Amino acid sequence: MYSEIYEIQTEFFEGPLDLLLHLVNKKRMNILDIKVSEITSEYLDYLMNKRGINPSRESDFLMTASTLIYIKSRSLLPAPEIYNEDSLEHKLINTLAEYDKIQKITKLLKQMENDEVLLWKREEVSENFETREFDIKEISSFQLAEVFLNLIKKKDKEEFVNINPRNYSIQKKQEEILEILETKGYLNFSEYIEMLDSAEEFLVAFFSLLDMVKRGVIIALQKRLFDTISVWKNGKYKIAQ
Amino acid sequence: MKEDKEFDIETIEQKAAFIESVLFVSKEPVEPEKIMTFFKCKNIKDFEEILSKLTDMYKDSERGIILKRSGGGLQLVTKIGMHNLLNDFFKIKKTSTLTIPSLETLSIVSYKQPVTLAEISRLRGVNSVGPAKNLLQKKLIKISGRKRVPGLPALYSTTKEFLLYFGLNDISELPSIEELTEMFEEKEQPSLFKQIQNENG
Amino acid sequence: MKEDKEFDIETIEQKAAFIESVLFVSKEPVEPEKIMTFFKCKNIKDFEEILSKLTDMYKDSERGIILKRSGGGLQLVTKIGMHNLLNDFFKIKKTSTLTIPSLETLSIVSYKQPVTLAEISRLRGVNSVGPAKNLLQKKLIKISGRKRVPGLPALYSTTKEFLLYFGLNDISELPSIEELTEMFEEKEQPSLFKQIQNENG
Repeated sequence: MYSEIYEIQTEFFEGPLDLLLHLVNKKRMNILDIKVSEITSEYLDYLMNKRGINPSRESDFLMTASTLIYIKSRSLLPAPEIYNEDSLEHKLINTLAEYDKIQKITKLLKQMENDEVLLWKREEVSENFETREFDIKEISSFQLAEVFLNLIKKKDKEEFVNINPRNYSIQKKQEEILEILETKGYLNFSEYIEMLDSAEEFLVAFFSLLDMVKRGVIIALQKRLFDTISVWKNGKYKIAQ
Repeated sequence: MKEDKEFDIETIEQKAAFIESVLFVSKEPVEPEKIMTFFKCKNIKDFEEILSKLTDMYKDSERGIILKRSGGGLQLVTKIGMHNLLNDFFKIKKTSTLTIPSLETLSIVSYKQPVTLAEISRLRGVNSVGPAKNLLQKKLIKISGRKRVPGLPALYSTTKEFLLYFGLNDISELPSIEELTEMFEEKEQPSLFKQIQNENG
Repeated sequence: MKEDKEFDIETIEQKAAFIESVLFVSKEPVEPEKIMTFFKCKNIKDFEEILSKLTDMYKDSERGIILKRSGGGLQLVTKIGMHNLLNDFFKIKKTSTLTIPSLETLSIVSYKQPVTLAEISRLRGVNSVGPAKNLLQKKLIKISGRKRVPGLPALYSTTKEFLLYFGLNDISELPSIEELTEMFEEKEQPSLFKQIQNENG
């Protein structure tokens, strides 16, 4: 089963190393014996005809092409570059040898994956398994980060729209709060601040509240930390004016 | 390497085995008719024979599960009397759950710490008192100081328990926003390979 | 009416039954140590005896599940060979899900961990942000630290889910590069690879 998929990959090259390895294997050469100049023309041929080239990776293929051409041109010079550890050719061949190893590991993982797929786990099949709760053990730190990224993206969009700056006065805010208390008799402060437009408005509202509590206009209660602040009009308070 | 040898469902024993594996992987009870159809078995008596074979098998003292027939169908459940033992066993690691609001709040605290509740609520767009309370109780966040602005609001940070939960050695091991953005910004180009996979797969 | 009589876990059979019910109700593999602690069993040999009793029991032809060790724990899974039948029965297609780019990236992480994204991209010869993101979302890799070089890039390692996904108990169960070479030798062309290995030591 894996070989099928693997075949597909060797026909359609994900990247330049993929193609190079294919060319080396085709020639039945030992990676370490490759004369880069010998496979350069074939590589370029592939690139010209776009045979099996992943279009989104074209720039990667071109980069390697320029390296190949450079190596080949050096080899044609009367005094070719000495083949040493630092030479471009040596580096390329080493990378290719590494890549060959990775291909082997990949084959193994593919086999292991296919073996595991054959074993079904408990409750693997269900028609309706949508849930809004996560088990905390099942959340990775990466998911946590994703949640945060989505939040700030959403917020960025919102704040883009919200561009009319306003000035808030404590006077006006107090009148607004009193009006709500007049009609409803009670104010849930947490719910109230949710409707506010900005942090600035929130601050003004909060100061207004503090000021009115201090002057005895209203009574504010908070049962415990984080609970909402419940606000009532103080019946005993007589408007001075 | 494992051989992918096909399992046969010819004998009564094999049919019983197949039913066990079906009930094992299924979250909901399975209708007996569905299994009968699959076996191309038209005779209820034959089918009942398989079921009674299963039922007998589960009676063995070393079995921990039994076959249950209810309105909805056939189902495997743990043996009667196991309930308290299982409760005790799983109490050792009782996993708590995080709701989406809590998760959002936690993500803000972990990236913006130290941060005030007002800032959390602003970023989430809704009042976040509830989730913050939940996280404090679970010891995933703590009050780490007070912001030097009027009202001296509490500043929240993540805890050691937070690191433990997410298997981090240090808060810096969280992916950075740059790294995340890079990962999510990159347009998924229509890889040739992927298309071929889909077509063949 | 049946009484909800408490189940005892004295005999080997009862202990086997209890383990079956524990594994039946838990979706993740259960660490053997946890069960031993619960049994107050200090002798591994005694415990192994119970496990082999269970293993034998699952060999019976009328059983559809087996006991498996995976991710360092015990787990019940369906018998090998049931796969196609279950696919047919549930009319679903359970297949492998990782693409070749993801598998390549995972190979690099599993053998070179901890490793940076830049190194992965270099080794694959193509930008590997996409596959890395996919693997992070699937929780098959995680950020395990930061490399102490300018920019403090994230270092990636495999996770417990990785072990579970590939049915490993421990990362050390992965064959060495030498063993791998032998595994694929027969099918491959005249050992390109062995010579490289010898020369590179």
